[in-house]
Amino acid sequence: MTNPPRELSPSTEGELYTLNMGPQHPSMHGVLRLVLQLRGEQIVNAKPVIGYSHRAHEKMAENRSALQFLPNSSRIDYLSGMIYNLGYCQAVEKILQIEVPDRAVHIRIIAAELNRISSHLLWFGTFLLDLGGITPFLYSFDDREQILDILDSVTGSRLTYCYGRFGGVTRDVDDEFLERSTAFIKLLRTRLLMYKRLVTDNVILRERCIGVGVISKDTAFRFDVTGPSLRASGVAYDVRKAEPYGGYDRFDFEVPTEEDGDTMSRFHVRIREIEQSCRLIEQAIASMPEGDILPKKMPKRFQIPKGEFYFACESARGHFGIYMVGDGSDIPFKMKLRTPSFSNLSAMPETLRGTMLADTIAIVGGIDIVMPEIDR
Amino acid sequence: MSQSITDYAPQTITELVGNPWLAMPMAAGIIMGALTVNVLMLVWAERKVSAWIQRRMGPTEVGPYGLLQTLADMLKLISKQLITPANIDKPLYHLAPLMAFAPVVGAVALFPVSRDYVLLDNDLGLLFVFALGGMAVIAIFMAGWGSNNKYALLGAVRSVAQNISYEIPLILSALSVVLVVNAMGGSTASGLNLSHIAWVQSHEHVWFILLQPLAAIIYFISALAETNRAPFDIPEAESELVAGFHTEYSGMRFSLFFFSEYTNMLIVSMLAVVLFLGGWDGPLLPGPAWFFLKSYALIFVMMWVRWTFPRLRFDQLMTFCWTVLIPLSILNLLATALAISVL
Amino acid sequence: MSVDLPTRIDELSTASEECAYEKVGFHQRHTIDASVLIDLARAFFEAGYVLEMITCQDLRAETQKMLLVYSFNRLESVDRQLLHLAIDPDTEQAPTLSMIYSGANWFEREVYDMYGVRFSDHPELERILLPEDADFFALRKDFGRMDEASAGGDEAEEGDDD
Amino acid sequence: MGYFAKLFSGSKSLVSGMGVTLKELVGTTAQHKAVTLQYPKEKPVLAPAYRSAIKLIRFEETNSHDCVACKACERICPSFCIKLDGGKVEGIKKKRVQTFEMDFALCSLCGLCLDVCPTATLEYSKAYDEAGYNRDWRVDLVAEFRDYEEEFIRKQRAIEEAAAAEKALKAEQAKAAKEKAAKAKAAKEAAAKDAAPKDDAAPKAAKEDAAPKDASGANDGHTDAEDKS
Amino acid sequence: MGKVDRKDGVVRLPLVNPANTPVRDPLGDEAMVDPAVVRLAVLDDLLNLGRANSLWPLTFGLACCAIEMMAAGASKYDMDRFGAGVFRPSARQADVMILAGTISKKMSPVIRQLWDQMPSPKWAIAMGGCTIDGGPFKYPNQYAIEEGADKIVPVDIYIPGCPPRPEALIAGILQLKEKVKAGRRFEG
Repeated sequence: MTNPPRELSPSTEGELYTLNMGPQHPSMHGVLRLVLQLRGEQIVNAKPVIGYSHRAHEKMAENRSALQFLPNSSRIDYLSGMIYNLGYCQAVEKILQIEVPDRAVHIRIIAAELNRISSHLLWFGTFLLDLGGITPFLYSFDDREQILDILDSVTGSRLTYCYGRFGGVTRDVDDEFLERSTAFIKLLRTRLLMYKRLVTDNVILRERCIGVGVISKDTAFRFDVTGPSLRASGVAYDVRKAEPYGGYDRFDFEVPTEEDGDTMSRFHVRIREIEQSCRLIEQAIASMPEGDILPKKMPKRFQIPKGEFYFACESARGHFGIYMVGDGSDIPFKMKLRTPSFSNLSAMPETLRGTMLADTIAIVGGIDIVMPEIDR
Repeated sequence: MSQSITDYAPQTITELVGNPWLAMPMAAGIIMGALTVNVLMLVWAERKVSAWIQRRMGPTEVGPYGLLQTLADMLKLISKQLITPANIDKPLYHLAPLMAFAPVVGAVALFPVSRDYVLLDNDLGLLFVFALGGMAVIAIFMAGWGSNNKYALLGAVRSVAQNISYEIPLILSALSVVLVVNAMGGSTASGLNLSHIAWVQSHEHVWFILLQPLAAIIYFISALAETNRAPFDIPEAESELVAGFHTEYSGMRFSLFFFSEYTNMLIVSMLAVVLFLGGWDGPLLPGPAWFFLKSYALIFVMMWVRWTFPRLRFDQLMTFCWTVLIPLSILNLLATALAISVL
Repeated sequence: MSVDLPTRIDELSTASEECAYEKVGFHQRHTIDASVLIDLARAFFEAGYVLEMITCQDLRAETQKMLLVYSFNRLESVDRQLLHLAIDPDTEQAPTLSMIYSGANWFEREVYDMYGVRFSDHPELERILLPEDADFFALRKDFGRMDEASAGGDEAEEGDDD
Repeated sequence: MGYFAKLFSGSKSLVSGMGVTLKELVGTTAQHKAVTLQYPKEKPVLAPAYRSAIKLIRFEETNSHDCVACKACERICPSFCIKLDGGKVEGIKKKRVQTFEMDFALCSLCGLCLDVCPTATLEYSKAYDEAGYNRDWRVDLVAEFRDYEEEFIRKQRAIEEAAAAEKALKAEQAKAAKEKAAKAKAAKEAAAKDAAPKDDAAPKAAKEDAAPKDASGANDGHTDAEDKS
Repeated sequence: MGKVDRKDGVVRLPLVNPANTPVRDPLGDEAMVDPAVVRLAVLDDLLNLGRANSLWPLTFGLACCAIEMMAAGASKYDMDRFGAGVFRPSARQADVMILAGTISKKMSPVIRQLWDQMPSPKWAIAMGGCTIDGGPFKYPNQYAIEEGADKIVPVDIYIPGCPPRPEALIAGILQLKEKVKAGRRFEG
């Protein structure tokens, strides 16, 4: 059952009016504000207004040592805090040329991929919530709770992990952690089948998603949309493949892509990515080496050498880049955080034009934004 | 069909009490009391059903099994500050909750809960119920227009379009039943009399859902839309329109909308029971028990549907009505008429 | 465009240097003038590069200039190219790229918001992260330094327990 | 695809969706599979790694913490949530913390203070459901140890004396060993005066033996924690 | 999930300023003479009981803590057990504002406006360090955030943590319940 993408051309009759959505609106994912110009229920112009959760991460980075920035890193995007936290560690390791022990590499991949799954599950839930389906939201939260439990048992936090340290991780994992992860993956696969029956096959959901909010390859290219939103447009770009970091090149995984670039494609890409993350975790567990979790030789102070550095990693939402400029002291001279949602959201005014009001919710929900990540 | 049916007339409250001036307030009292309890229970049930579907417990701490939860909610809503926003259309804004509230209370009186008793026996009962149901949309529109809020207005506009559209298949499917009733029940009583519709089914031992399955399904879907229940809860679409037409209402005024929503659910379910499920008809248990059992079972299905599906988009909702429900119900009506005239 | 990207870069840039990708995370760094920015960006666009980010460094303490940093990358196979563009301190202005790369729109707004660098011909150069009425540029080095903080904590405030 | 086929497949998907939710409903009601943790009645099991506000560890040897007020945690803390003060205490060599104030409302639970603590006397507490009417969440970490301070000083003095005695003994032994080695060396040198220079290996090995000993001896001086634990 | 420690030993932090005791019931302290006042007080108590058991939060998240707030509303923690699970998207129908997350300077006027839109009696819960006094984002001379929600709205309950666990939010709501039952007189 495939629908042709729906063509909605804005009619020219009738008065325009302005509708302000947010910053407090149930489906603005926190504090996004959309100023919409509407004709009837059709959107003529959409202007996202951001900055309502601007917390000055970049200014803080210039005011504290690189090590002290660690807790900030997981709060940039709290839904995939582990990926950001480890990504930041990896960036500093790259700059300081610190070798990470094998065991830590594997632990990091397991933790990051578990976190990616939890992020996608939360997206799944809130997306359905935006479309009015409340029950799938709670089911996905159940599953997510299990990931949080697993990660909690080794990191000690549920959401804003500060698990990574320059060179490794803070705490070694035990066999119970690995067993629980394996068991969870097994459970998740059955749950995904359930989600398929409850949600993916659902005719209402398909009608709401197919052909809605098409981001073409060209648009994605001009706005540098990355992550699942880009892969849904048919570009197999994943930083884990393009610029392998943190040991991802040792494992076998695919980059799922879809061709249509609509909300349904983004939906499918994320569901398929969950499966790939499961595969990665399984491989990392199967080949888990023994050894240290922190390197034997570590610099006493983490001084960022003079010069500029760029490090990219793949967060649950796309290409997360850290651009750091050092001046020889342990406080970075400058740190720019290139966050994926920022670019993804900037493509919204173009994507939303001509859609219905209800589609706005589906599209904005479908690209998966996290406001503090955009506002930093 | 069978022509041996004698005249059937249940006792109304006026006949029971004898004095119409006494009967009126009594009926009002009975209805208000029953409806209040009903709404309290339904809200509790809704929260429990949703909780169970979501593998939660729902309210458990206030009273046994959380039964007093909605009572606490009501107490709170009563004592809440009533905010009157600036720049509203005052008469409309203040009248709207009452307008939503009054018709649903009126409509309840017409339903025959058992073979022998009905509060109000009216030969045009079915029409009256639909007419009162149609007034709900006016209330919603008044609320949306009077609130001076764009979300409320959008909700109201959606609601008008939706309710007017879905009234067509709703009435058409009911009409098929009326045709059958008139064909089966003889000409002595009107096919629009609710007691009579139910009585014919119990008398003939055939529920009309068996004769009119398509009409029953169309009725149920349209009824969901008429009561603004998910997946047709477009007028209050929480994730789109904040709270839709009642965005600007607080405290008691908001609870009146709440009250009318849940009473509306009861009304459409009771109507479905009368039209398709044989009214009070059933073995062993007394009539009223069967009647309410069936009604609440239908309400449970409505809740079950609500907690399963995502919401339709507004234009899809209209497309669905005009391309699926209305053609099917017209076809069904024609087929019914044809069958009756042939037999 | 018939001319391939490397020659185009050679033509336009003032200085280019190869960088060790394994160490610094990008392949080449070019220093350019404001006048060639648009041409170069167009060359990148036509060669299939995306604009990853635009940011700025406040180097006024050392060189009296703001330094804009553009990062281009190719999605098919990684090839990260950094552009450095020092801005004339008198005008603090640079040309916009938003008509080539639509994503530059927000990046430039952010740079304006944080550093006060203006972009000529930008369609909507206004505050993006900070409040509209902010009277400062947050990431400038002379603003909001921790060591300048006035002494005196604001602890021990009473919560409202009425 | 035909109108009716679409209608049919659509309805089928709706029915299967309702099947899923019905199954869950029955699971919750009939099979008691609700996932809810009845929080105030049931308490969650916290993982050993669980992080909450930091606290001072009570060591068995001294029945007290081992904070030497070095302020490394105060310096590293990114959130400025630690304020501590301390100094010399009569009777023992070690410095001792007097006040250790930690503001839970500022803390981001990053754990950097645990990493830098030279005496490893910090750990996470397991408080997980703090809430209150007051905005002041400064926690006095030393509070629970105040009553034991005298006991600590007594015990610590004993430990230090024992350590000093041991050190003295060790030093003596080392001295003796050194003298012995020197004597042996002298003897060897004397013996090897005629023989060719082939005795390089032995002193080198001796030196290597001595080096780690020296390092651990230096450690003894300011961190007792490692020896004790 | 599932494994539950049933012992009741709750660890409390040793506070520097241990004033975190529940407010006393003002009605219980004073001797009431006027029977009319007593009757009114009984009604008041009843209403307070209703309010305490029906704390509908505003659907409103600011940052990280909002996710934990959602988790507290989801199946595992289920705030609905206490009647506090009805998240109302419209401020007009909400009773309690859970300030979950960092309050930026840009957001603070919006929060004040939302607070003013809520009908009395209303309460506010500051969830997480950021809303208590700026949390990890507070540093000398910072420009971005509001250091504490109580600079904007009157806060009733403070829940520390970064982010607090859902249990802590439920504990906060239970404490707020006690406060409401005790009959805080509302202003406005």
